[in-house]
Formats: sequence, C-alpha cells, structure tokens
Amino acid sequence: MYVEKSKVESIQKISENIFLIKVLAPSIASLVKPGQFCNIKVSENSFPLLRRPFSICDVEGDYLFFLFDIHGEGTKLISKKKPGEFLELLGPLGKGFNYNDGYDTAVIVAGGLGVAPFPLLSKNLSANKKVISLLGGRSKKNIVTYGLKNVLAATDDGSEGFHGTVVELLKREIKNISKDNFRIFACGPTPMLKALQKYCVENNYDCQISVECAMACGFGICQGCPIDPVNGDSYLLVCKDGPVFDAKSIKL
Amino acid sequence: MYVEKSKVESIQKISENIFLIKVLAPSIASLVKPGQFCNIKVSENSFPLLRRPFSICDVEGDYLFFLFDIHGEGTKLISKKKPGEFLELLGPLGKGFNYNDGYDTAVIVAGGLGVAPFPLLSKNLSANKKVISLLGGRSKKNIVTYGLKNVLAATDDGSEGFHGTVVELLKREIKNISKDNFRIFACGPTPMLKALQKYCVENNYDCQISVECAMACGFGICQGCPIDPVNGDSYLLVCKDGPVFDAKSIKL
Amino acid sequence: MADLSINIAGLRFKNPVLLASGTVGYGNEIAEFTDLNKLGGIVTKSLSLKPRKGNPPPRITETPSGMLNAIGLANVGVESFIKDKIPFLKKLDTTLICNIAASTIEEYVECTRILTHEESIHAFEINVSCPNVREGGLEFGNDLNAVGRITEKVKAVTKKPIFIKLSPNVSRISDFAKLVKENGGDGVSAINTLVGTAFDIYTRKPKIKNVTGGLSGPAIKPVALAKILEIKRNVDIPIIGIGGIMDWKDAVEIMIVGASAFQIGTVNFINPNAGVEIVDGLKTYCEQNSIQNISELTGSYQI
Amino acid sequence: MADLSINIAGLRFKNPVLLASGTVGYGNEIAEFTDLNKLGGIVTKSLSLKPRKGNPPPRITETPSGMLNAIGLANVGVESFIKDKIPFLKKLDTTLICNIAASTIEEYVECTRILTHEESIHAFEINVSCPNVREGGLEFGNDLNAVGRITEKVKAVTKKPIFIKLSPNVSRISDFAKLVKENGGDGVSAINTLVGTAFDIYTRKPKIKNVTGGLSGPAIKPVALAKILEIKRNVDIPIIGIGGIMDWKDAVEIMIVGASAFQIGTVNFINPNAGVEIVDGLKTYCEQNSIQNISELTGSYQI
Ligand SMILES: Cc1cc2nc3c(=O)[nH]c(=O)nc-3n(C[C@H](O)[C@H](O)[C@H](O)COP(=O)(O)OP(=O)(O)OC[C@H]3O[C@@H](n4cnc5c(N)ncnc54)[C@H](O)[C@@H]3O)c2cc1C
Ligand SMILES: Cc1cc2nc3c(=O)[nH]c(=O)nc-3n(C[C@H](O)[C@H](O)[C@H](O)COP(=O)(O)OP(=O)(O)OC[C@H]3O[C@@H](n4cnc5c(N)ncnc54)[C@H](O)[C@@H]3O)c2cc1C
Ligand SMILES: Cc1cc2nc3c(=O)[nH]c(=O)nc-3n(C[C@H](O)[C@H](O)[C@H](O)COP(=O)(O)O)c2cc1C
Ligand SMILES: Cc1cc2nc3c(=O)[nH]c(=O)nc-3n(C[C@H](O)[C@H](O)[C@H](O)COP(=O)(O)O)c2cc1C
Ligand code: FES
Ligand code: FES
Repeated sequence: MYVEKSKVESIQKISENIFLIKVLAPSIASLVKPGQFCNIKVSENSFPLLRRPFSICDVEGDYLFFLFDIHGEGTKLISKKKPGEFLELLGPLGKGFNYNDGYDTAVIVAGGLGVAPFPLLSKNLSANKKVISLLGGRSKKNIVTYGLKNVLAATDDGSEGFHGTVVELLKREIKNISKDNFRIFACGPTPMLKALQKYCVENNYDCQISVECAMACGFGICQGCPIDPVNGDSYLLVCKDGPVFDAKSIKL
Repeated sequence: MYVEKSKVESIQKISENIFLIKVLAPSIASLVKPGQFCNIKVSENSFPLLRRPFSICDVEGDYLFFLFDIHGEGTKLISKKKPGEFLELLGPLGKGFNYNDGYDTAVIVAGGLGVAPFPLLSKNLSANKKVISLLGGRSKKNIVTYGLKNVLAATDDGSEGFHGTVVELLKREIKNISKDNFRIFACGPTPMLKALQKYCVENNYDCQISVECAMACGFGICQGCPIDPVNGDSYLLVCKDGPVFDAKSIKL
Repeated sequence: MADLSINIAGLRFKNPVLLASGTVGYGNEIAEFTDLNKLGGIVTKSLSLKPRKGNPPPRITETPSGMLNAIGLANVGVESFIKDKIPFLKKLDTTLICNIAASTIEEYVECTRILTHEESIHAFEINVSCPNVREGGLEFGNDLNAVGRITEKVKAVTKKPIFIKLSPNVSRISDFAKLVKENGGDGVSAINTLVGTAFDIYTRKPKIKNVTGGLSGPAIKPVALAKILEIKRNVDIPIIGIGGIMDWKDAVEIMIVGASAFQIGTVNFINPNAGVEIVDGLKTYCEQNSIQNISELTGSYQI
Repeated sequence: MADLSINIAGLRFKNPVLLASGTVGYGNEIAEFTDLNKLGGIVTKSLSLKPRKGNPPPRITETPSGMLNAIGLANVGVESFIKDKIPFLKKLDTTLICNIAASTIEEYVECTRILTHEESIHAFEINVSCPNVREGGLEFGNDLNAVGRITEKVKAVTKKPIFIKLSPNVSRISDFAKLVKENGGDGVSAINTLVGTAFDIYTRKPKIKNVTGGLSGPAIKPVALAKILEIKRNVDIPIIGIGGIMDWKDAVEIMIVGASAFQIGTVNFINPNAGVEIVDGLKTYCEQNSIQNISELTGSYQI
C-alpha cells in the first residue's frame, strides 16, 4: 500500500455526468488486483476534508483508471481536474475479487457506476474463461460499456436492451448460463445487491459482491465502515475485509 | 454597490510572488473611485469561508485590475485562476481618496503592495496635477511600477534606488516637493504608515492614508474592522468610513 | 404554491428566514444588496441601555469553515437606536425582533420596558451570553437560575413575545429551555456562538485582542443541530434555529431537527443576498416534496 | 538541533506527537504507511472489559471541515487486547498509552488493575465520555463528582501515570481539570469530540445511525484551543492537547496555549504519515525560532 501523488494524464467525459480519469501511479499500479480501490484526496486543502473511495477501474502499465460520476463536492472537484494536475491516491486498498479458480464462466452484474471495477477484472481473467457482462442503468445514457466484453444491457426505461432491472435480466439469461460452471461478480447500489443476494442465496449460486458504504480512512483504523456478517458476533470492515464479500457471508 | 460574478480575462505574473489579474465587471467598473476596494470570494465552495479585500488597482472600460501577492490560501487560489474562470466581486466598497481639489502636486507614498490603489488614482488625477510616486520595498523585486508615473524607488537592501525606507526617501525628496502645494497619498504596511503619519502630523502636511485590517463583510454589517479616531468615543469602521483616512484623524 | 409563513407565539412571519443579531447591524447597509421585505424577519444587533464602544481590534479571524469574533457587543445604545435606527427599520415590511444584551438583570428589564413602546418592534430576543458584572464576569447563559429569572422579569414588563437566545457552551441546553418555558418565555433561539480562540505561532499572541471569541459559520452546524434536537426532544417550546446555515439545504436540515424558524448569520458577510436565495430554495424544495406548509418540516425527523 | 523530548509525570516521550485513541486502532494497520517509532506515543482505541460490537452503520459522515463519528466504542476487550494486540505494540519503540472506557466506575478500576501488569503499557488514558449505565446514560464526563471518583479509584490500582480525557461538552472544563488534580491524576487530555449531528434532507433520517456523534477535525480546533487555554490559566496540571490538528503549525498553536504534548486524530485518516511530518515540521520551527527545548513552547502565549 502506498500514498502516491499522481499526475492526471487525461480526463474524458464518457456521458452526461460520467468521467474516466487516467493518472500516473506506478507504485500502486504494480500491486493492484481487480476489485481493489483507492482512497483519493481530491484537493490540496481541507475542502473536502476526507478522502473519497473509488474502485480501480483499469490498469495500463504505470497508469490507473477511475470511472466516476458527479455525486457531490468531491467528485465535482475531480471532474474539473486538468491534465498535469494532481490527485493524491492511497492504495491499493481492500481485498479484491477471488476470480482465479473454480469456474468457467464469469457473469458480471453491474448496476450504474457499479461497472467501475470490471474492466480490470475482465482484462485479468484468464483467456479460457467465458465472460458475460450484464449492465443495468436507469436509461441508455447510464450504461457504460468501457472495457467490458459480451455486454447485455438492462434499463429501467427500456431505452436500451432489456426493459427492467439487471437482476431480472440475470434471471432471464440464467437458463443459458446455468449450464456452465459459473461465478457471479457484482457491484452496484445496495437495493440491487440485496435483490441479487436473495436470488443467489436461494439458488445457491456462487456470487461475489462488492459493497459500498461511507468511509473515512479506507484501511482499517477508523472503524467507520462496519458490515454485519452472517456468522459471528463482531462486525467486519468493508474497507479491510471487503469491499468484495461472498454474497452468502454478509447481511446487507 | 454590486455583487458581480466576474470572468477572468487575464492573469499576469509581475514578479516572483506578485500577480495582476484583469476581470470583467461592468457594473462595478462604472462606479469605481480611486482608493475603493472589492471584497472577493475566491472559490465557489466554503474554503476559504470569507471574502478577501483587495484595492481596485485600475479600471479599463468594463474591466477591473487587481494587484496582489500570495499571502495565504485565499491569494494562492486567486493566483491559480485561469482566463475564463470566475471570481465573485462585491464592490466598490469604502470611501476612496479625496483627490480633486486643493493641491497641485500629488505625492504617492507606497510600501510593498501598497501601490495597488495608485495606478487608478494616477490615471484619474486631472492633467494639470504633478505626480511623484515614491515606492518602497524590501528589494528590487518588490518594486512594482505598473501604471505609475514619475517613480522613485527605495529598497531596504539598496538593490534599487534609495537605500532605506520610503518614508526616509520622502524626507529626502520633500525639499523639492515642499515648494509646491502638495498632498500625500499613502498605502502600505502599518509600521510604514505609522512613521509617515508621525512625520506628516509633525510637519502639518496634508496626507491621506489607506489602512488595512482584517475584514469579514467589507460593508459595515459585522463591525469587525474598527479603528480609533483621534476625536470621538466610538470606533470608525475601516471598510465603511475608510479605508482612506486623513492621517490626522485616526490612531494607528 | 407552498405556504412558507409560520407562526410563533401568535406572531406571524412571512417565512422562517430571519437575519441573526450582530450580522446585519440595523439593516440599512445590507439593504443595498438584498430585499429585506422578502425575509421573514430581522434581529437587530444586541442593544444595551447605554452605547458600548466594543472591543479593540483585531476583532475577527477566520478558522476552518468558520470565524471567530469578539466585537464586544458594540452598539449605539437604546436611545440612539430609537432615534436613529428605528426610522429606517419601521419602513420595512418584515417582522422586527430587537435583541437585548445586558450586564445586570435590571438592565435587561429596563431596556425591554423602554423598547416595548416602539410599535415597530414585534418581539424581543434576550441574549444571555453576556458576562454578568455582579457575579464577577460569569456568563448569565451558563447559569440556570439567572436564565429563569431574566425570562420571568423581562416577560413581566412586555406583552410582546420573548425569545431567550441560549448559549451552546453548556452540558444540557434543554435544561435551560425548560426553565425558559417554566418562566413564561415564548421561545428559545439556539445557538449563539461557541467559545473558541486562535493564536499566531510566531508572535504567540491571540489573533483576536479579546483572546477568546465566538465561533460561528458552517463549522458549528453539527453542534447547532444536536443542541436543537436535544431541546426538541425534551421541551415543548418553539425553537428559532441558528448556527452555520449557508443555504436552503442547511435551512431544511435545521427545521427537520426542530426549528420553527431560523436565523442566518455569518453567511450574510459572504453573500448578503443569502436570505432571499434561501426563501426561493425553500419554495422549490416544498413544491418538489409536496409540502403544503413549511411548518410541517419542524421536528419532522425520522429516527 | 532542538530537543523535542518532553516529560510528563515522570514519563519521557521522544517528542510531543501522539496518535489519538480511536484513530489508529491498535497500531498495526497504520504502520503500513508510517514509522511509528518516530512518534512520541500511541494511544490505543478505547478498551472495555468485555469486547464491544459498537454501533450499527452508518457510523461516520463528513461535515464542514470536520467529521461526525459514532463508532460506539467498538473494541476487542481487555483479554483479546493482551493476547492479540500487545505483541505487535510491545515491539514498537514509542510510548504506549492505553485508553480505557467503561460504563461503571468498577469497570474502569478492573480494566486498569488487569492492564497495569502489562509492562509495555506506560500510562493510562481514562475516557470519561461514556454513558454511565448506573445513572441512566448520563455521561460521566459531564459529572464533576464522577470524574473525581474515577480518578481517585483508578489511581489507587496502578503506579503508572493516569491521564483523564475530558469532555468539551461542559461549561467550565477547568473545574474538571481541578478535580483530576485534587484526586491525584497525572494530567488531562483535552479535548474529546463535541456532540453533533447531521440529517438527510430527503429521508429526514440522521446521517449516522446513532443519531448524534462526535465532531472532530479542523472545525473544532478553535474550541479545543480555548478549552486548553482555560485549563492552563486555571489549573497547574499537564495537558495533552487534542482537537483539529492537521499539521505542525496547528501543533505549535496547541502547545502555545498550554499543551505539553498533543494527539492527532482525524488527520490520520487523511494522511497516515501526518505524525512523522509534524515531528519534522516542529524540528524546523524550533531551529528557525531558536527554541532549544520544545517544552519551552508549552503555555508560552503572550496575552
Ligand atoms: C469501495 C468503494 C468504491 C467506490 N467506487 C466508486 C467508483 O468507482 N466510481 C464512483 O463514481 N463512485 C464510487 N464509489 C462511491 C464514491 O466514493 C462516492 O460517490 C463519493 O465518495 C462521493 O463523494 P462526493 O464528495 O462527490 O459526494 P458527497 O455526497 O458530497 O460525499 C459526502 C460524504 O458521503 C460519502 N459518500 C457519499 N456517497 C457515498 C457512497 N455511495 N459510497 C461511499 N461514500 C459515500 C463520502 O465519502 C463523503 O464523506 C465507491 C465507494 C466505495 C466505498
Ligand atoms: C481594504 C484592503 C485592501 C487591500 N488591498 C490589497 C491589494 O490590493 N493587494 C493585496 O495583495 N492585498 C491587499 N489587501 C490585503 C489582502 O486582503 C490580504 O493579503 C488577503 O486577505 C490575504 O488572504 P489569504 O487568504 O491569502 O491569507 P490568509 O493569511 O490565509 O488570510 C487569513 C485571514 O486573514 C485576513 N488577513 C490576512 N492578512 C490580511 C491583511 N493584510 N489585511 C486584511 N486582512 C488580512 C484575511 O482576510 C483572512 O480572513 C487589502 C486589505 C484590505 C483590508
Ligand atoms: C460578527 C458577529 C457578531 C455577532 N453579534 C451578536 C450580537 O450582538 N448578539 C447576539 O445575540 N449574537 C451575535 N452574534 C451571533 C449570531 O447571531 C449567531 O448566533 C451566530 O453567529 C451563529 O450563527 P451563524 O453560524 O449563522 O453565524 C454575532 C455573530 C457574529 C459572527
Ligand atoms: C473515528 C473516531 C473514533 C474515536 N474513538 C475514540 C475512542 O475510542 N476513545 C477516545 O477516547 N476518543 C476517541 N476519539 C476521539 C479522538 O481521540 C480525538 O479526541 C478527537 O477525534 C479530536 O481530535 P481530532 O480533531 O484530531 O480528530 C475518536 C475519534 C474519531 C474521529
Ligand atoms: S473506512 Fe476506516 S476502518 Fe474502514
Ligand atoms: S468588515 Fe464588516 S464592518 Fe467592516
């Protein structure tokens, strides 16, 4: 884990409110595993005070990519960065996806900006694995396919692909997939993850979900990010024990 | 008085730490008198929280100029503004110099960035008035002659002009000046103003000084900027009753 | 169109947005930048019986998301207020609350007795965060008995509503609110500033001459919200919320935790038109969230 | 080369920079980012006799220049601390202070009695900002008697220095410091967090599940400075300053108003190497200002 002052190489507006930023961070880049994140100081002063957590979206040599949408003041400030300016990264943080063994087909299920960690996962999957990417969004403009393979979309308003939620799309597609030995990798808003978790637990599907919550430190010292495990009396920490968990192991 | 969102037209580094910024502010520009100031919000968020006061340095049509040096976080943020970005101005504030009648020669005495209000004053003086500009600074690089006429410099280290303080320079030059009917216009750090005030009061010279102090509002509602008058029981306010005062009327 | 008007102790405000004492002087200067008639009300700078010069400079300094002030209750005194300031204020179409600060209980009573005859004053706000000269400089605002007695005695000399402005520098602010209620007060204003200080690390001198000052601005908003919530959960009395409000979102938040109306202070220095912008923001918020009457927001927290 | 070492109650710290309780866990995670051996000391997360699960999420939220937390004193308990955490901590070359939180006076005493046998623990910090279960949830920290008794009883079971960590949510913090001194306490740590809250304006729910939380970070620095100054001017007892320190300048300021040493909390989340940077900054400041021994700074204000 490093604290790295990273120069912005480029920033690209992907859609109305969604940006892809590329930064130089060789130390962190050398360590990253898919599903990990960085906690980012977006300004050089104390506004905003805390770092902001972002999934590592992709790695190219010494460069890291982050995919984000404008949410509040912190993300607004990142969106205004110009090439040559800096972000201060702390990472790579958390445990990534467990994606190496034990299955043939990777089923990616992402809601909204939940696609963020999957370009790197897709890239790092060994060539003999099949990938299916199911992406959900409110509307066509919320579907970001950057870096993803074999994409099927689901939109709430039907403006692209399946008309409905991405979990409903998964249920529809599962008959094709379930012949394979598959594992689900998911990330997105909590209501979506809840629906997915219920479905996977009921059907005993192998599913890893990446969870979001408010964070201060990102590496286990503030205890700000507890999550209830299915077994055990004490909380787990999303930043340290997650953000990726087996869908069966946590209460959402 | 207006609150005006002003687009930065250009920003120019005059010397190591000193900048000249030109902004579009037609409403304010139409009202300005020399010696007035604007209270400037340098960011769109609450860092820094308060506005920062700056003398109006010059006016060209719809444009205002401010001359500033990097002091703390606020001035650092202004120095990083790029053309097309915005500052939020509140002004013009305060009473300016009384410069129209009653004298023939204007003697400008400025310490450091105290030169800021004088380009506009010089420009607005009627053509039949003589102007002498005495500028003091620590070193050559602290002497800013932008927009000034008939300049004599004084530096603490002797790297430019007179070796000594600007008040000492004034004392030396006064024998040439004192034949005229003159008025002194001064601005600069408080110790310099104190020395000047003492000298002018002792010699009964006509002298107007522009004073600095911490401000919150800049227009009389916070009472944060009191200054003791020579006569009277209650404080005056630097922002409203000043920042320009007759040297005889206030205690520094 | 949502109804923004509110009613406290029989007094109607056209909306819940008031300008806080000490942050708008006597209204005339800020009127250059904003339309005071659009606001719910104005609270004038703390008045004492005689004029007060206030503290020597420096009086203010910026802190992270806040500012410290030690103005020292500089004011023109009751007599000059009536003569020089009321004429401007009485022309305004907004609710006028006159804030009173004093060093003895008798002085509070005397100021109120005189000012209650002024028709243009609709209510009084009693600032108890002043050093009590009799008790050797201790603040009235930290003394339960004193707050009770001040409420009772001031109430006795006026028929107009009395709001007691509470100090946040106490363990349980709701105990003070309870005493205000028991002694006939019509409401509490909460909060005044937190005690704070700042020093220059080279001269080692305080950045404000008075050494300590009052902390205001967004930094104190979480404290203000907690104090207001504590009062709301423990005492049935109208609350005028104050502390760190910068925009309509902060205003909604302070009403949710329990305020019937609120005052804005520090923000006036940065954006003198903030009050009017907050009124507009509240209108839109109410419409978008189907709120008929803004008073529905008061204490509507979901815990 | 300035001497940064300090001495409090016979205990030597290599410099005045300590990491605050609850903001570094038990030291192991932050050690990835910083060299703990360069710091004056570490204060461990508040320990209770039995493990505590802590509060449900959300536990934290950002506020202007600050943050609110309601972790709920989640900790592993004394037994697991000794077994699982001490082995890492004892290898560090820094002063170790163990922070204790409890719901009864007996629990404070019992924790101290057990932990005093651990050689690697050099001192105790007693966190009195916990609800007192006997008195129906009122905080010990707001109760003068309780603070006196806790000091006395804890002191009776250990020879190691005892620092009482004071709550800022009181009118006169120096009264508490006085009682700590009278009851044999070796010093006070000031301040703990201010009570605050924040609400979502759409759901109307509190942003932290516990409703109220503790406000920390730069926003509270002016309050911390004022509280420390108040103690320094009224009571002759060593003060460990805490509250809003982000860099060496803030550290110098807190020493000037009276702190012998200080702790950094929230900044660790943002810059886990802040402590070491502050040590370096203090060195340079001392050299540039001809300060031989950093303790010259303590209470060196010029008022
Ligand atoms: C492990 C992890 C990975 C993430 N990856 C991405 C990503 O790749 N792309 C992306 O766009 N977003 C991602 N997020 C969400 C992102 O952190 C928030 O959108 C961001 O912090 C909002 O900051 P803001 O200042 O713009 O918003 P504000 O609303 O102003 O933030 C205020 C506070 O709330 C917290 N907060 C608000 N929303 C969230 C949220 N959803 N999750 C966590 N904290 C929140 C912030 O940390 C901050 O303290 C991730 C979150 C986590 C925990
Ligand atoms: C009427 C007036 C006119 C001025 N004109 C100019 C000018 O033309 N050019 C220029 O460079 N500077 C001018 N100044 C000084 C300028 O306002 C300060 O340098 C600036 O506020 C510093 O802000 P900062 O955030 O960079 O520094 P910080 O030190 O971070 O400021 C912290 C706080 O201190 C206050 N402050 C600090 N120094 C001063 C100061 N000297 N005067 C007033 N407030 C101060 C700031 O307002 C702020 O609240 C003027 C000041 C006044 C009162
Ligand atoms: C410069 C200044 C002067 C103040 N003067 C007074 C005063 O005279 N009487 C009073 O009751 N409160 C006074 N206050 C306190 C405010 O009315 C208000 O309670 C406080 O600033 C918190 O609100 P804010 O965070 O919106 O500023 C003053 C505040 C400031 C900043
Ligand atoms: C997330 C968090 C957890 C904390 N936990 C504890 C604790 O367990 N015991 C304690 O005495 N103080 C605790 N504190 C208070 C800090 O030790 C410190 O007093 C406070 O944060 C002020 O310092 P700061 O502004 O530098 O953060 C905690 C603070 C934070 C932010
Ligand atoms: S974010 Fe601090 S422990 Fe997880
Ligand atoms: S700066 Fe507010 S009254 Fe002068």
